[in-house]
Amino acid sequence: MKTKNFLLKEAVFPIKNGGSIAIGGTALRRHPMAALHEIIRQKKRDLVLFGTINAVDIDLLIAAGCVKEIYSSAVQFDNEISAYALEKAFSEGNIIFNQQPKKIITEQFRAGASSIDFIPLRKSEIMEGNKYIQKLVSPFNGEEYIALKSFQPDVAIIHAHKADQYGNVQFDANRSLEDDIDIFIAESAKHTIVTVEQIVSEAAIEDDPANTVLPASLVDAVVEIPYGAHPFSCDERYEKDSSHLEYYKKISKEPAELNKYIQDYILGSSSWYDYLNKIGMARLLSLSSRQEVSGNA
Amino acid sequence: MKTKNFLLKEAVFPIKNGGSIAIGGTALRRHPMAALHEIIRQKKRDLVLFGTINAVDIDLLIAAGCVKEIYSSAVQFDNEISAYALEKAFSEGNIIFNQQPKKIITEQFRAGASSIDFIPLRKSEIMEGNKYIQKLVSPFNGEEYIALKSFQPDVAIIHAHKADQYGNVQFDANRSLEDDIDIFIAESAKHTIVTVEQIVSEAAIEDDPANTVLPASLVDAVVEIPYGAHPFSCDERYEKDSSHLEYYKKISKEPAELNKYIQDYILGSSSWYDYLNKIGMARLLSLSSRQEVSGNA
Amino acid sequence: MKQSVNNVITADEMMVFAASQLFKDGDVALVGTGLPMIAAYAAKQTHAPNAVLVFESGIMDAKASHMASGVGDFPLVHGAVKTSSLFDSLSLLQKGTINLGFLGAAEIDAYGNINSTVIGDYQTPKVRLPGSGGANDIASMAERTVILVKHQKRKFVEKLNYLTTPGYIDGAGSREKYGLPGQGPEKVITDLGVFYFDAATKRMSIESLHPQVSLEKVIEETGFEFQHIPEEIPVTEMPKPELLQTIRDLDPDKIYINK
Amino acid sequence: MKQSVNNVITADEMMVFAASQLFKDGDVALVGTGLPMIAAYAAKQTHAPNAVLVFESGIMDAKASHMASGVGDFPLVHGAVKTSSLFDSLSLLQKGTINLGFLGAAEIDAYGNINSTVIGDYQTPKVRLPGSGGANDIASMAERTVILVKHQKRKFVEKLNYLTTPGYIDGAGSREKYGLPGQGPEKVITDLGVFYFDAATKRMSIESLHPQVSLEKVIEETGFEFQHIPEEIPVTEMPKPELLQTIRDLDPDKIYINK
Repeated sequence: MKTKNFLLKEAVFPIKNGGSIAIGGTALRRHPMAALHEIIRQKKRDLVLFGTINAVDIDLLIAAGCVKEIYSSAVQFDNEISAYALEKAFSEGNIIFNQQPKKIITEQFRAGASSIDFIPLRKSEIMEGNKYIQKLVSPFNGEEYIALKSFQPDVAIIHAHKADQYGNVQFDANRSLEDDIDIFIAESAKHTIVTVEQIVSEAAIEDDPANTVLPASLVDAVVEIPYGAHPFSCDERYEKDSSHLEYYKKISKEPAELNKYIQDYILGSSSWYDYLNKIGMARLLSLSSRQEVSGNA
Repeated sequence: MKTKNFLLKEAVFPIKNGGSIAIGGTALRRHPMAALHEIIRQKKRDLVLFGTINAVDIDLLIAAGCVKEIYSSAVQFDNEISAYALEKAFSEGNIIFNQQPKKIITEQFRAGASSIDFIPLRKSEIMEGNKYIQKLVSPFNGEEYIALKSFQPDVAIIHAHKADQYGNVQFDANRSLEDDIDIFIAESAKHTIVTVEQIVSEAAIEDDPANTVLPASLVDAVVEIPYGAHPFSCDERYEKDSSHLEYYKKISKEPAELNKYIQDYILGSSSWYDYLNKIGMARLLSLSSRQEVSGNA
Repeated sequence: MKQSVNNVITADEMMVFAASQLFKDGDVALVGTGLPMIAAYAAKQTHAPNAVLVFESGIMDAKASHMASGVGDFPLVHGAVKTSSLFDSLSLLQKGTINLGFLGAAEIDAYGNINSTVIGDYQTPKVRLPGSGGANDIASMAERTVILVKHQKRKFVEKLNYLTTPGYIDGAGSREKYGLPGQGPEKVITDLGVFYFDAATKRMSIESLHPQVSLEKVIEETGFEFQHIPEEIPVTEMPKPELLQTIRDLDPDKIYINK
Repeated sequence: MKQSVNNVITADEMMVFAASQLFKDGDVALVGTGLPMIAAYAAKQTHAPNAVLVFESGIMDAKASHMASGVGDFPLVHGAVKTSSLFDSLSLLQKGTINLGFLGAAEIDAYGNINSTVIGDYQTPKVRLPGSGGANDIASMAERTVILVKHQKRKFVEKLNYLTTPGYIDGAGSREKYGLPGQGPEKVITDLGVFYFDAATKRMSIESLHPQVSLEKVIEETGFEFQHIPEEIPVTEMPKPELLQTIRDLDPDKIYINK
């Protein structure tokens, strides 16, 4: 079987300027940050992004000038504060932000994953002006429904726990939380890139086939990237890096400082490992600890 | 929390003559046989049945005179031989059999589980004369799709491995095969009955919440019935009883013998345990064995 | 760092208590992180032990004794009867299984409509808000909803900058016209009082004010006129000391309340 | 009970061998139990190691070395890279991931259309057949399909009692008219020979006959006229002894072949 194990540079390379990308991860969990850094380094432009609940992931791509349009339920620091680069770009008219309720977005990814072009939903929306929603009359009972246009982006990128080199992807056993959405996201795209914490042997996958969430036939590239979701969490492997997230929130208010952040941490890093070195081992390892790390430990 | 643990008699009682019932299980796995025996004992009439791939389960209900109409992809002994009671009733015009491809049926259960009235599917069918399929034009790109009417039966009955008394239902860890269909089936109905091999404590459920497939809020009754799928298999707990299935195939060819079977095994059994006694412990336990059982052991 | 117990109740604690009282035993509630989560646990530990708490991330009926810092956090899993997905939990709204939901608001109008999209013009906003998240789904589909919001004039407005999430829209009959299955907001709970919606007009009215809160203060912080103000305004019921202690014990590190 | 190896190839073994030769390395095939499963494993163990075998029950890429007796049986799980659901495996057809599928037939016509519903009139049939199962989905959606069927006059008919599963329907252009995504049946493999469909008319034609099979016998057992019969009819290629042994080793208990 053909290996699909690529370097991050190679995996991200097929993304085209003006192309559409679905980004895995939800809220503060498992956004594929390493891959997004590489997209910024490769200076992709005019991207159309699809996501569920987004945060620093999309904000960074906006700040780096990669984004033309967004479909997401929110790009936020917390329930009350929008991400600043998004807010700035939006208010300056530099991006189009199509904000849609979460439920609608999850249905749109699911429909895309099933390769159907739309899906009906019980009417739950005031839908004026939303170009991804149309009225639809049931051919059976004549009642009115809403039709949601499916998301079928060019490329999807998700971050998972492990995969073999052929692209059979698994989550750890505690896989049940929001992960289904990541599977829908992965399956919705024409080309699917999966970054993983670990590349494992095919035998390890075969030991536990019930935990495989994506078979190789639906995956185009796998890349091993430890801590690949930092500063977000990766379930029980590591927690989110709250202090780095706070730091980002602080500096991203000032465009000049945000620009310096992108220079220092992304453009100025030759690889993801270079970035991890800047974060530092003590910090990274503390994220996996169940104990509070004291002082400068 | 309210207990939903009932006796089989009580659990099946709400089924009405003329009502519609979705039956869990696929091919030779996990049909809820004990519950179907009880339906026969309670002499329910004019039922409309929904299933995926069916066998002796539906054939017995037909032979006992409970059935008016069926939606299923097949009611068969194997890939080449239809179940005999079905064949006889159909040829005599006593039942309506709406036979539909499996994929369509799974989508119809899924749509029912989502409480939507129809679901579009890429055109894959010659659909003349199928009242559950209509043409539908996409409101987005104007292309033609087919719309499938969802299954939303009055009652669903599935057989699972375990549940607590409140109705939180789990499959064993190896839950991944066709089980998803049973979940869709369970969720499609207004009233859901789950028979299980074991009632377990709520603490046991909480130990492994990722394996819960149905939360209590979607379940109306749970009944503990060991070997409740016999003569079908229940995954790794016990294999199908091939010799009993062969026996049924043989006797069901003759209406008089089939009638005697129903008398002896179902109407003449005061409970499922009575039926199991007739099958015999040696046979039942051999179904859980990985070794061939020799002779009269 | 735990602080010693203080008998003076805070505004956050009043809101949590008032919200907890709206739980009925057996409610299936979709609960977000923050004050609603504390209220839900307090209700479950007291008068509504059979309430089922569903978290948006897919965790069902969690019994965590300490607070998680986010909806996807794993501490919540312990004691849960089911973990599934965001997709599954939101599907329960569509199925009509969820009968109680909680909403926050950046702006709210007299009909309980919510703006969480923009302050200023939609195309050229002054402030871009985080957006609807799942609020629209909850507001549209859950049988009953409760809105928790800080009572400030810039939030309680006559006209929203943008209608993100429907309350009663233009008044009585509007939800029916739009075909929204849920019954609309039942109460609004703020740091100043508890508010309901008049049956005939569906405009916000005063039910009770918290202890020490004056009508003048409430009117000053509200940008629209209430439909109904009782001649003698009731004072919001206070939690018994044990219940106040329960609420404080649920969030000893003040992650959500009194932060 | 294993029998000693016999060098005379049986009709089942010829069918399995011929079917196995249609696998291309890298094919993603939806495989049912029975002869197609043996053919698939034989191909995977020889010239198509990278073929991915998907079972309808949701088992992906199983590497079982002995045969399971049903599609849902657990022996198949060992060595699989993924187990999922009937729903998932059938969804792969809709997604276009499956590029090879196998079909059986109770009746087949010259255009490769299949009846698995009734013999006799639909409303008052003489024999009620088990029905389509997943065949219609495979026939409609899979890029390439292969039909395996015993060659008997009552099965190879001019006019089907009922069209359950579409082949080329009324001939060239019909599949396109009905909008069926798959390309239609590539070959028909029987115990007598291998058959293809003429490019212009889409009617069945003779490609090769198995050793010892006469043209007369084939014509006698076929209820319609072939579009094309080669002047000099090729004899179907025979498996090398090692491959024949591989096929026999896959089903030592003769569950599916030579039963």
